[in-house]
Amino acid sequence: MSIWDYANPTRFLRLVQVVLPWLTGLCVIAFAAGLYMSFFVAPEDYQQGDTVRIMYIHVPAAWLAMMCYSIMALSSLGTLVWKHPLADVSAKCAAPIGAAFTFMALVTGSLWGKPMWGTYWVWDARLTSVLVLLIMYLGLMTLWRTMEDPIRAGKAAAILTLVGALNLPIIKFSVDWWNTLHQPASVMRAGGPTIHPDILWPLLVMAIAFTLLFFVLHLMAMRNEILRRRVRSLRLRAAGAAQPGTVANATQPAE
Amino acid sequence: MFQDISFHLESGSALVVTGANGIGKSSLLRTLAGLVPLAGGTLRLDGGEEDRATFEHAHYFGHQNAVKPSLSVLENLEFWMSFTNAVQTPDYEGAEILPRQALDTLGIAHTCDLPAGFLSAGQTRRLAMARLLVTARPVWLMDEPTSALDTASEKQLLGLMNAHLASGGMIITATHTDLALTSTQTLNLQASDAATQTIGDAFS
Amino acid sequence: MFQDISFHLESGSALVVTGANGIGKSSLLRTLAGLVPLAGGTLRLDGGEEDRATFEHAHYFGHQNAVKPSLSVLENLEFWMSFTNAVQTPDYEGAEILPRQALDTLGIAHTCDLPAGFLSAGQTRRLAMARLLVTARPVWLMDEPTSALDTASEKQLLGLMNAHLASGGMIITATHTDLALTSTQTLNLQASDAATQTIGDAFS
Amino acid sequence: MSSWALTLFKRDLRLSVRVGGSAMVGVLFFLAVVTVIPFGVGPDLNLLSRIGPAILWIGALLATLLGLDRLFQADRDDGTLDLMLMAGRPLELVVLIKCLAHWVATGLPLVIAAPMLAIFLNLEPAAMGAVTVTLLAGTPALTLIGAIGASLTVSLRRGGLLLAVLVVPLAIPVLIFGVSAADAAIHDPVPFLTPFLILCALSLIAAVIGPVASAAALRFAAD
Amino acid sequence: MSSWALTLFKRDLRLSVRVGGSAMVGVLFFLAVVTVIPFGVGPDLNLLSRIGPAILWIGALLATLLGLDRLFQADRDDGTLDLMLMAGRPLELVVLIKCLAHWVATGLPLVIAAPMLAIFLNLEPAAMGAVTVTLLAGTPALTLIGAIGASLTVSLRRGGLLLAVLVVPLAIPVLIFGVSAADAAIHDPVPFLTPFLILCALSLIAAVIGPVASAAALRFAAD
Ligand code: HEM
Ligand SMILES: Nc1ncnc2c1ncn2[C@@H]1O[C@H](COP(=O)(O)OP(=O)(O)OP(=O)(O)O)[C@@H](O)[C@H]1O
Ligand SMILES: Nc1ncnc2c1ncn2[C@@H]1O[C@H](COP(=O)(O)OP(=O)(O)OP(=O)(O)O)[C@@H](O)[C@H]1O
Ligand SMILES: [Mg+2]
Ligand SMILES: [Mg+2]
Repeated sequence: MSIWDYANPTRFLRLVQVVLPWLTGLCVIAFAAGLYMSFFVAPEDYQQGDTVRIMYIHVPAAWLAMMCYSIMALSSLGTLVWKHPLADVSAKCAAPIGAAFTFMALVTGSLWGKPMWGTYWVWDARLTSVLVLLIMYLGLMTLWRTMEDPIRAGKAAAILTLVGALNLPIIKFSVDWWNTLHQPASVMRAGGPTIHPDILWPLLVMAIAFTLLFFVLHLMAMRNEILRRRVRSLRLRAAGAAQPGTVANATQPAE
Repeated sequence: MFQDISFHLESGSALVVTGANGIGKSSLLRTLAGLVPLAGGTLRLDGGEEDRATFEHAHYFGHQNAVKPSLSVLENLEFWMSFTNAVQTPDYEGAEILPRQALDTLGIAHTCDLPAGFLSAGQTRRLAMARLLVTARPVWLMDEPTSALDTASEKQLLGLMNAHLASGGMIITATHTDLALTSTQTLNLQASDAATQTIGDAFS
Repeated sequence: MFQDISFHLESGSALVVTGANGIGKSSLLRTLAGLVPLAGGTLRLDGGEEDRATFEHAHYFGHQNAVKPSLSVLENLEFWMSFTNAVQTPDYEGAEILPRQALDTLGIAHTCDLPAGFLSAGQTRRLAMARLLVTARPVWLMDEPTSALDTASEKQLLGLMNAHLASGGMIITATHTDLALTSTQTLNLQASDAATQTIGDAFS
Repeated sequence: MSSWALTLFKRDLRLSVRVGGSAMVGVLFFLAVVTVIPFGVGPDLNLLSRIGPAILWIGALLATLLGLDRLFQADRDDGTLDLMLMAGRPLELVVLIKCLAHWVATGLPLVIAAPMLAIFLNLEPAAMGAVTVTLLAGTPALTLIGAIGASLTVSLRRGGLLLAVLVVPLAIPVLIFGVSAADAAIHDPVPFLTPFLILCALSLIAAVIGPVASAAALRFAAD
Repeated sequence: MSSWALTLFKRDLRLSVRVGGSAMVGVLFFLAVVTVIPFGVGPDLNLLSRIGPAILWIGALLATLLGLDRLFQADRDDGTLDLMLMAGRPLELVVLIKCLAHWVATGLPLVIAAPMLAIFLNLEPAAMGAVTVTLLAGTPALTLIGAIGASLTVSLRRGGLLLAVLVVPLAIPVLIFGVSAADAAIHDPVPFLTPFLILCALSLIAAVIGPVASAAALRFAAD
């Protein structure tokens, strides 16, 4: 069975109905395990104390923020190149979730930054890139909101998403340049590639839990969006349908 | 812009303004509606409310529908009902009807709760028309009222216009086609009146 | 949006599309003009240039005039003449005429150097019409071509349309009124064709 | 007046919140401006926190003025403005209510977003509060003054930039007193209340001049 | 291609010169932004000359992006866009030529005005030259990137702010390298040429991506 078989929204909805409960269950289990591990199993940092546990939320959220954009870029290709009818639904539904994860990464990062750097925010290259990513998410969401026709909005947003995807490396590169030019204020050296397994495992489990959370939310949002579009087309049809009836009415003299 | 135009209209009758393209029909109607200042001459409505301008006794039904696509059909109509001041004159006994009733009369009651953007051109035009029914004003100024309407809707519109005349209202309408109105007077604008003076401002 | 529409048009003849408001006449024309993607079905022009899309053989004369008010009448016309690619087919022997000549034919030669914003609605419409005369394309797609025109201009327009047919061109036009064209076929859109399928997309 | 005024207010609010409305866009533009400035000025937190109140005020000024172009133009484009002129309601009041609705839909979100954006500029809590309060007092003045520009440009198709150009000179006093009040709250020596009260007075003056002037301009725009 | 392309270019240039002098409006907005910032930041000349290049660049960025909203919308409103799609000319090229004409009419005046505005900000002659040269190299990129936003919002009645919001993130690299090149010319240690060449490269990239993306968006907008 290929993905094309799910081009039919009805079949897709049936699939969602089957898959969603299992996915939700897995997600809950993963979160239970991940939270337990990160709060009780993982050791405190000898410098940072308990605040290090923010990492188990912060890092997966940051990863997911980036993954969401990749999924949107892929879906946009689906809209423009393969003309898959669900692709723009997928892209539209991923945007708010991506924005939420980005926002979560920003908030947890800032909360972490206060004890670490003494300030909630520095214009560090990585943080700034995340902020720009947030603006891009919000811009896309606004574009979708301001266009009445979902198909047309989907195409416009797909173009913008792809142009954004092409641009993201350039933005990252230029922000790095900008920051090194001004001597980095960065302190974010805590992680590095040599992470102790005691930290790594909870992190990985949390990352899996976040990914599952994304898929659960995404599928639910897609289902809602499909239903919303059906309602819309039913209403559009309702507007047009009674036209013949009206003509019949009109033959009576209007008082 | 105009020279030597004068007419007198009884309540209960309609004035049909005709003339070639660009002769100034729309401009005449907009002047009567108070949207273009009167360069000279007088405009008087006998028996109108004293403290109100002439144009506040009139509904203007122009080329534009004044319909917001993102509001529902009913919301659109209710806004105009509450925002437009109703005006009564002794001769005019037209009744105001409720928004839903007006939509029903015009055959778009089923679209009540839909966003107005879902309507077709003809339906939108009818929604604009409903505005005239929910607030009573004795004078209707209508610029090519039948444009964009198909034959059936046109007939219905004429029915409503005749009903307005029957209840003592007045209609002034510009048109290119023949309208089957009950009691009409015709004002045919000619080139000598307008076109040659199109730019008759202080510099000529 | 449509179901089961099929027609075949010989060069030298016109297709008149009729139907109620909102049935889809304009949409049909825009589809033929390549402005709305074809959801299904085929569109073929025999004897057209191979490497050009069907819609590049057509002129579209819609509700909008594509006239810039701040450019002069001649500048407007000359731009479209140079920008639009002329296309020839074997059956069609319509000649291109010069901008001034076209304006003359349409009776607005005296406005040549005026900004197009000074023209009245009817005159602007004629300027838009002139565009079809200065670049030869065999197919004319016309959406309510006579709207906003007075009787005299309407006759003149029909003359031009008939001349286009006589030289082997095709016309597809949507209209609410009767047009006196020489050889016509009529396509009457019915509610069952369109209105009920207005949004027959993948989500229904 | 109550009934029609309330209907008008609710309608305008609805229009800006519904699909196709513009409530979100202003805040996003504000965010974009505040983000872009450090890219030019550099990431030096001391410098940023020094000019922070100014950045926030300038961002709010631009977001408000540039968001005003549709205030009357949407109504003119679809013929609503003609009918409003004929409706027999005092036009000054209509303008005032439309401004109020517009401010609630787009100005208030700016005020609410200001403290969050202040974090990026490393403002102290006191400064944050001061900027927010001054914006709350000052943005209505910006909307009301901007309404004059909006009605002047209503018949020109290119509102946006022209409107800002016309109105910026009028809005400079508001900016000056807004920023000084915010600065005063941060650096003790200068009293906060004096500039703040002047700012409030400016808002009140704008609430009179704005509607009167823009009602006059709208009447002319109709013909 | 030559003939029709030249006609199009001349037509667009004429239109922007005739219609309300859109070139002037852009420059005036630039002037307004540059004069407003000192009112906010305070009259400290050292500070101003330090952030001067940044102010000029941010002003030019905003003036360019906000002036782009009518690039395609005017043509769409009166049906010209439909006919352009049917004319049988490569749309990418049409977009590129329109952008070029728009830049000549509105971007070039900004570049020419920059040295004059630099005087207000107390910039040295060297800095003045550097800012002007970087603007000359960078504003075409802003116009071309902005064209994407303009074509995405072509069917919306309220282009202005939304366009800016959509495009600002994409324009950040241009801003960064523009300002760094200008700064580099002022403070010796950093080389000027590296960021300047990157800036030119960005303009070239934008000359490809911009027209392709916005032609695609315009095709979709037609239906
Ligand atoms: C608002 C502030 C912050 C933002 C937006 C942010 C953003 C990010 C992002 C995007 C990543 C993923 C990077 C990657 O995988 O390549 C990340 C990872 C990480 N962040 Fe933050 N961060 C913030 C604050 C902080 C703070 C205060 C700390 C603690 C000192 C911190 C520690 C880490 C660590 C340890 C990682 C994982 C290590 C790695 O993948 O390189 N972050 N952050
Ligand atoms: N805003 C304006 N500024 C200058 N002249 C105008 C303006 N509006 C209309 N005109 C001119 O006034 C004249 C009358 O125009 P008007 O629209 O009233 O004609 P009309 O009789 O309604 O024509 P139509 O049958 O085409 O609707 C025209 O010659 C037109 O050029
Ligand atoms: N952009 C659009 N999005 C969704 N529906 C549309 C759009 N444009 C038109 N429609 C719908 O398509 C249908 C056909 O519209 P169309 O304009 O083709 O009708 P028409 O036959 O030309 O009517 P008229 O006689 O009023 O010109 C209408 O029901 C309309 O609501
Ligand atoms: Mg008229
Ligand atoms: Mg039609």
